[in-house]
Amino acid sequence: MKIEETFQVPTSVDRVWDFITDPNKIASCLPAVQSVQILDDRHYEVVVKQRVGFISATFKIHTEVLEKEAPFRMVLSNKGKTIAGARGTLKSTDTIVLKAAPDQSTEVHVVSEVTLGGQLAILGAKLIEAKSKELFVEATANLKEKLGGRSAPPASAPVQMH
Amino acid sequence: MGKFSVIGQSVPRLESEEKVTGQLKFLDDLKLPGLLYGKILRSPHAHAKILHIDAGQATKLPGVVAVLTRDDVIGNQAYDSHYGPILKDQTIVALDKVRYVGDPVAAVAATSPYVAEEAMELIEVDYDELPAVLDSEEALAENAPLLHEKIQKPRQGFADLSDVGHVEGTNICNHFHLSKGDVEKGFRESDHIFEHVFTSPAAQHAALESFSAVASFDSSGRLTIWSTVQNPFVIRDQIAELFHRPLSKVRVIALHLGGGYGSKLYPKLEPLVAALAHKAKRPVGVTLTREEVFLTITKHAAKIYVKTGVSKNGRILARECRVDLDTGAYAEIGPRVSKKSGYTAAGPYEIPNVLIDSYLLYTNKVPAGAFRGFGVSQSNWAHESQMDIIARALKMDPLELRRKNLLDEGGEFVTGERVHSAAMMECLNKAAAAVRWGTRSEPASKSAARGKGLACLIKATITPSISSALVRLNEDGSATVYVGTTDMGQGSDTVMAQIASEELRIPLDQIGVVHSDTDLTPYDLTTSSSRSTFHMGRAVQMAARDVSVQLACMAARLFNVGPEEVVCENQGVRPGDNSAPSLSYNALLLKNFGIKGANLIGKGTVKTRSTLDNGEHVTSAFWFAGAAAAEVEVDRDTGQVRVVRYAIAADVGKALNPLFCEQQLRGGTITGIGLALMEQLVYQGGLLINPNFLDYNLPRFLDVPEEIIPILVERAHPEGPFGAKGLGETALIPAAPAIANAVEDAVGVRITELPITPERVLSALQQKQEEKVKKSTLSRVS
Amino acid sequence: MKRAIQVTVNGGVHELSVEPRETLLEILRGPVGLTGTKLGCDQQVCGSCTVLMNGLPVSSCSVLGVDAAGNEVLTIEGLATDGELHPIQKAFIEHGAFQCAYCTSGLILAVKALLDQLPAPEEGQIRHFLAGNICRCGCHLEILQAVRSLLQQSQQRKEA
Amino acid sequence: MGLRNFEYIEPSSVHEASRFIAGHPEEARIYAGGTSLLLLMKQGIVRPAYLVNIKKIPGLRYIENGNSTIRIGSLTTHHDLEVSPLIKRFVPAIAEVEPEVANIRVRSTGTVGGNLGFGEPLTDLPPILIALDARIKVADQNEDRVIPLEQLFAGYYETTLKPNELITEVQVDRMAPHFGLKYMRFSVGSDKPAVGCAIGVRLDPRTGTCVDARCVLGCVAPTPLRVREAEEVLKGKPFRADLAEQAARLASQACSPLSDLRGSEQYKRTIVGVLMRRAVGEAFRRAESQSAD
Repeated sequence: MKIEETFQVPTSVDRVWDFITDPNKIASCLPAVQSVQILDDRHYEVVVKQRVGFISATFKIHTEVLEKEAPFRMVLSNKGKTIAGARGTLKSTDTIVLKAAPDQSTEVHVVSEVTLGGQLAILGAKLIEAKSKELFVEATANLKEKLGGRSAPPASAPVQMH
Repeated sequence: MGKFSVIGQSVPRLESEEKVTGQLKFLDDLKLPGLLYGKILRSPHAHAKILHIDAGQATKLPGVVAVLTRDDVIGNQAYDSHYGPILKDQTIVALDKVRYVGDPVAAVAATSPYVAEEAMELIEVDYDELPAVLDSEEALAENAPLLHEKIQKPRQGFADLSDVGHVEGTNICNHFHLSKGDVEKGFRESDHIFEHVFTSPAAQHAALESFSAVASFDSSGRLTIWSTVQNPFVIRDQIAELFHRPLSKVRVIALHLGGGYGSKLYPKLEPLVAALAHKAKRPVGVTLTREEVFLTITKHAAKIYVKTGVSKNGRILARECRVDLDTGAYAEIGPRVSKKSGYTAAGPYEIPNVLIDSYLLYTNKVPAGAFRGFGVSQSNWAHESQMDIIARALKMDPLELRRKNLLDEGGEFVTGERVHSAAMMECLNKAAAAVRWGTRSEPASKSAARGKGLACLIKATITPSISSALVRLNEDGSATVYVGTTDMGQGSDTVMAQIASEELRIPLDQIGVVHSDTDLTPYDLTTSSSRSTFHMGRAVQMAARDVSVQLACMAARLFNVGPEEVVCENQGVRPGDNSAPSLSYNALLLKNFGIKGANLIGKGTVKTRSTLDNGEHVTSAFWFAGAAAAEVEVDRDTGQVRVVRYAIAADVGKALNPLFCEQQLRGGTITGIGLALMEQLVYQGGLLINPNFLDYNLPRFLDVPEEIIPILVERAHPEGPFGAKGLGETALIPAAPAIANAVEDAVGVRITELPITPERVLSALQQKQEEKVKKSTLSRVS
Repeated sequence: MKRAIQVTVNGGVHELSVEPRETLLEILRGPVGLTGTKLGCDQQVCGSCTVLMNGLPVSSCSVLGVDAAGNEVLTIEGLATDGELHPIQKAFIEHGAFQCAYCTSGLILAVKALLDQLPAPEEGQIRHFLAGNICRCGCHLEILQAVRSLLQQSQQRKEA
Repeated sequence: MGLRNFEYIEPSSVHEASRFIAGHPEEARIYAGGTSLLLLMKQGIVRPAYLVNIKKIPGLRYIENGNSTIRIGSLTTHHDLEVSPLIKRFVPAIAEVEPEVANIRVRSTGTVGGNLGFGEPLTDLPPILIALDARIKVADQNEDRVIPLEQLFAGYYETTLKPNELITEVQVDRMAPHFGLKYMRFSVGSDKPAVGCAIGVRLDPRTGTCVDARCVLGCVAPTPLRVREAEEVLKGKPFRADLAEQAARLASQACSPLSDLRGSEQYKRTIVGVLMRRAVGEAFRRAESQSAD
């Protein structure tokens, strides 16, 4: 499943870059983060608890920074496995592209390619995908807010179902 | 009718009472003393290198007796790592890499299934993911990731498959090519050319009984395996090779099976369970969960291209077919499926120019293998759908078009050989008549429409092959039949008993049957390809006659007549001229041997050949011939298709047990309807997302037509027992095209992708409506 | 932690000690020793594991043993009396209502529930009632025939 | 797949059950029939540390006839509803659908409370009950409250119940004279519906005008979905095919089905329209024939 969104923040590209390359800061945008552990500047481990109704899953996600072209482009690879709750795996590649916009603002383009595996995907791949989309929208909204963007409710992201 | 006593009678299955009282034992109902429970850890990735496996924690869990990983398999002196019936591309557990989501990576044997499951979760595996091949197109793409490098073949392969093989450096597991005449010339001479692509998805056999296997080594190293298997002799052969043992040191036993449909052929769990038992030094059993069954074997997904050249009066002059079959991660029996699919890809028609290419392709998905119909249902879906497209274009009755081209008695098959004992025309005519072809009935509601469709089929049986049987006349005059044919519900035990009963003039209830024990029953290649009645039935008949001859010789001495003058009847003998009173078999044996306890053993062997003495090639020892006619009702608003009535005619040679024949036809039809309308395995990336009965829909009572009319055409086959031949796969094969043809007849849309879901029908209807609107707007404009 | 339960199976009382996670099916096939009830889909979809609990059909694969405590369970083994087959069993044989018979135990009990619950069902009602029992060999029409013959028998009994 | 171990709790009163789940909001799950829960537990989707079997609580399995209300205890099974003479007489819409809900075995063990409390999206009863304006009684350790059923559902597998609350009763009014309800479901080869649509209409017996309407969809949104704009279209007018068509269009637009194995989002929207159109006509016919009584 591919999810993407583009939005503007009234912050300079360099500041946005500093924010998104700080694991603690970027992780703080993810809903329901339980812990962030920095292994080195390219690898970190995030524990996230997610739920659909009473079904919950706690993922331990290994994130690797695959590409870093300061201050414009970063590609992250995430691989996770549940450590509590529903059994499943999660894999995603996130690409964040920054573009300088007028008035010291920045256009942020985020693309996430998410694949779920295991029982979670079998239970209701589409249901979970819908949920992932919600989370993505929430995460980008948080990012926007923390970078001083308009905190208006996020426009619904285009979702491509495969 | 009067000629036979039990042949031609619909006698119930010998084991009927055990079946309705729950007493019949399936494999998982039995427990060996000291049995350990095995569970399998499977790959979560479609394609990945295994970097590291740590089973330390699992081994320490109380109750765990053995954990099997590649570390046990690599370099093990007791057994090899690789096996496979045609290509040795499978390993006991994954070695260097995994090739599909579900590929076995490790196995645990423990004192309880719960412990084994817990232990599995403690095994740590690190993977490095590789790019995966997800369908046949990707498999053929340039620079596609390769699933397998170099593949070895078993020491002695199958006689019919000496020519198959992996094309090294590609994902082509097998390529089958067949040609006759000159297709290009044929197309040039044609008035119309039709080209279409049809697809058929992967599907599940869904036998209700899961796969089970139990392995036990005795102190001398003899290995006994109980398994849910249709062809125990193939398993014995594979295991003996794998474990470096002579055949005499491996015993494979199959009980009654809870359905097979092709799924329970060839090694599945046996190599892994045997290796686990070897390590645990105790008997180990594994029964798969339903989800694991889905991850074990499937029906081949197919993409079929058909190009047909036709004269304006409806003669097919040339046909070119290309069948791409997705065989998943391992070859299994795929190469034979691609061959069978290829042979009949042009259909049951006499066509002067034919070119067939069938490609079998490796992908990172669940392996595909035999499925009732063996690749023929996929190619039949294509050519029988196209027949109706052609008829419609030529404004011909589809029945007429088929009649005009049909391969009937003495007709020339694609291979150049003459087809005999296959009453194609009679089947077609009878099936059409049964649904009152040419008439239209009223739908139940205004939004619905009804239509009818036909489809014909031809299929080959595995040739050459061997079946042997023993019949033992017991000292009391009863008899026991020993056959390697596995009864999986089709009723083979009963039919074999009927044959012996008829030949020996012994009441049916005094015939016992021992089946599928490689130590007790003589060799049989396989219970598949609808071959058992023809091959094993004939072998039993020969074995029974062997006993009759022995009895006649014995009696002749006593009666002082020639053996040919001895009459066997009522479980006894008498001289033909009634010069002496009749003697029961029991009394005859006593008299002859002078001591209680003597019995007679008769043997019979049937071996079919692929080349006759005159050099003529034989593709099939007998041909399945059949035709189906479906009547459907389509809801124009929802696209939902309901099969209202269905007729299926099959040439059975001679119906030894008409009830069983009819059950095969009705049952095959119902599975065929499932595959036509609702069944498909759905993948998301490499992950199968409907590996269970909640999400994989099977035909239910609500989906079964009001009426299924089985039509038994009896054109005696000269080599079959009493003229009989096989029919088990006949009904399933033509179901999908017959239904699709009926859908077009009802609402005028052509579906080329299976299954024919309501959504596909509705979107075709909507598209047709849009085109109509466009046309009428255009005509108004002009 | 194991719990002591008492279940009546085919009229016989069983005192058992079970783990809460053990299903009725596991208990029947294990400690009770009756293997006529089969595991099929493990999801209450296929009906192979059907037994009657207090007269009603349930999926024994999805009933916890602890929850079955105190109840009366009828399995396929309890249907024939004194060696005489139950009329449903006879009808299944007579009409060829099975091939492999892996589904048969469950189907026979489903048919028993059907006959107990619906005195004069229409064809559609019968099909709906049995829709949750899968027969992969495809003996549906033979089973329907067996059901119709049983209904006829009971009709005749009523008239007599 | 065998179940993971859990601790089994058998409370003997609603009070006790409520107190227990309040104390273990994350680790305890209510077992009230268990038809859906055990399935998720087997798949490893839900792994509760405590399974609280409320089925042994006395006094929660009943179908009672109040003045104008039928009161259904939350442990009442689908089968109880199917065979209840009271239901057949006063709420025939429920009796009509029950023989097609899931399968016979699920109907024997599955309870109304379990069905509603689970928040499972693919199920038949909720849209029908909402079309009947059903209420539920929920209880915690201390007190009861009654809420419209419509307010129970919050999302996929999600309800508005507080961690210490249980459903104890469903209340449905007797179907009024001149009220007609039709529920239609669409499914292919499955026990589970892919789309459900319940239409209820109450007519003025003299004019045949629709006085009140309920249009409720099932399976095509995170919760059962009441399409009020479609109801407005029907209200105040007698049956007209074009109104049914218009209501159907509104319903197709209002829902938010997921593309899944049962059909694409677009297809489900189409089916919503088809079912709605057919069900509206039938609901009016029923309401009219009710008038004749």
